[in-house]
Amino acid sequence: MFFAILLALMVTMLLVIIRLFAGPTLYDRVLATNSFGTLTVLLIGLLGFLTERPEFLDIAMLYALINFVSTIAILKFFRYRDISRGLVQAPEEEQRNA
Amino acid sequence: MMRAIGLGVGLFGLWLALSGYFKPFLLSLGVLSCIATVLIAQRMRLLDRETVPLELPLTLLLYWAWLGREVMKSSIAVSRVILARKMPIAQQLIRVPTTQHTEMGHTIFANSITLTPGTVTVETTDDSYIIHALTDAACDMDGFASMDARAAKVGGA
Amino acid sequence: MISPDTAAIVIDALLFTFLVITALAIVQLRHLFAVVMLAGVFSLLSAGLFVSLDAVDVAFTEAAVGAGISTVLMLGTMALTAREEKKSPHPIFLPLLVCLVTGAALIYGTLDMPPFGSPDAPVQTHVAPDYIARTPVETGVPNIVTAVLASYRGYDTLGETTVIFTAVIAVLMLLGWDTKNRSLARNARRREEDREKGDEA
Amino acid sequence: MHELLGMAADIISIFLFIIGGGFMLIGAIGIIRLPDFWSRLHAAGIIDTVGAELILTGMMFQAGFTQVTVKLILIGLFLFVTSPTSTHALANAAFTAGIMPLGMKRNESDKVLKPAPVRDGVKT
Repeated sequence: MFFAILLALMVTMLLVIIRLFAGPTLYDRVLATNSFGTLTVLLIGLLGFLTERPEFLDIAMLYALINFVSTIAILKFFRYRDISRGLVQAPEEEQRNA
Repeated sequence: MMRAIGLGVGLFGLWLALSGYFKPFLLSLGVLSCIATVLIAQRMRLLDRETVPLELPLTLLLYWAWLGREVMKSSIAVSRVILARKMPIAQQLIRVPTTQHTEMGHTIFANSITLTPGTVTVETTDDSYIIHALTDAACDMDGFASMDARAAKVGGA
Repeated sequence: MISPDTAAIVIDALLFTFLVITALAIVQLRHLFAVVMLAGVFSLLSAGLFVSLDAVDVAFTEAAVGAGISTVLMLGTMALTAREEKKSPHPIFLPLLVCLVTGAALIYGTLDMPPFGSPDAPVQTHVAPDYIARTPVETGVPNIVTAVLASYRGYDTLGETTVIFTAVIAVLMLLGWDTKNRSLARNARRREEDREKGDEA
Repeated sequence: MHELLGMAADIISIFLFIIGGGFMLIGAIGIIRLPDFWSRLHAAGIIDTVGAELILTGMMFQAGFTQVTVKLILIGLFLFVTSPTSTHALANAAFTAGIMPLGMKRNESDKVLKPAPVRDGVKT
């Protein structure tokens, strides 16, 4: 049962990697990476069940957290061209960027 | 103060649920780390309504159950579109009015729209959202209005 | 019904195939942003492999470093440089040869190693059983890796952390701690003002 | 009695796995098949919400009333909250960069229609 669903997961992962490779726009790639992160969370969980040691879910949880943070970091970077800046911009900065 | 205690209790509950340790030595380490986290949060002035939402009503769970059903319905619709031989998509950016007053209400409504496949919130203003819809069937204005009303009930109008 | 062991082997083989595909794609692409994204995927896949090899602590580190920090660092670097990789003017034969020879040597080296998971391997017979037996009694820490790092060789870890901390401080001072500090202070002030506004409303 | 419960849990989780895996595959097919970024956003939404949540629920039925279920619930809750947030961030960033849907039928935003850019879409 776990094997079958893992195989389905693998096919999904392959298709997502193809989209990541093909692009064409940057946002397609971010989208594919984000989906791939979700799939990895499921993969780690299911691997734990397959090997009958489901205690490893902590890593799946960590991945769910890190995936979100890195997606937001990437998007923030491409929106503001800078990672260290605060999300709320001062009015003068906004004007300068416009 | 209420919020500090609330955050501490919540964190310790999370610690217990994730670790499952009940030895006194480890428990005391857990308590210490929770207290340290609360103190740091206090110093960063993070203890406000947004980060420690103690007022979150229980109706949120009912709302999620309703939302789950909506998500299922619309994902079946989107799956049909994907699997059709000639994909009948009609992409559009539409403006959907909102009656939310609180930030929580805005968050719940806008995220609910994004969560249902077929519609994605693109931009938000105080009184309306710009939404990208995949098909004509996804721009169901009555559906948006009823979701708005439900979200307002949960988020506090 | 397929036995769990066979299933695990099939899954491992598939993961390795994906890893190779991703690596080839990284080599192939000139578009650096896509390379960063694919490197993130590479790290996710290797974490899956680590989990299936029971190396949970390594998978944890891979998650934090490979998928989290290094993506952000590589993006930060890309902000300072170009987006496209230049075509190298050199022919590829020499590097290819070096890679192949090194790879062959490494594979030749693994032939002498004990088989994977063998109970007779030196790792399993030397000090490891001793630590496994003594850790729960002596330290009371459930995770043996943590016990070794923070208790048995605690001074060593403290020294390492000090070195890294000093290095970070030095780099921050070299790269303009001052401007960063000021912008942090400005953000904090802005947050404060927003809060006061919010309180009045 | 106990065995019967176990069998019921198995059947429920197989059912959930089949539906969740099906949605996941459909989403992946959509990610490959759909014509542009904006439409692929919805296909990825199917993977992230329905597919992932159903499979997580299926795993919960396998784990029973243990600590594992608590962790699974936390993962599910976290995905439920973050996936729309990152989808919105993505859509918003693309919208700000000026990427417009292909063959748009109706546009009620203030932006003027522009042809979708060929590469990257980021104005450098």
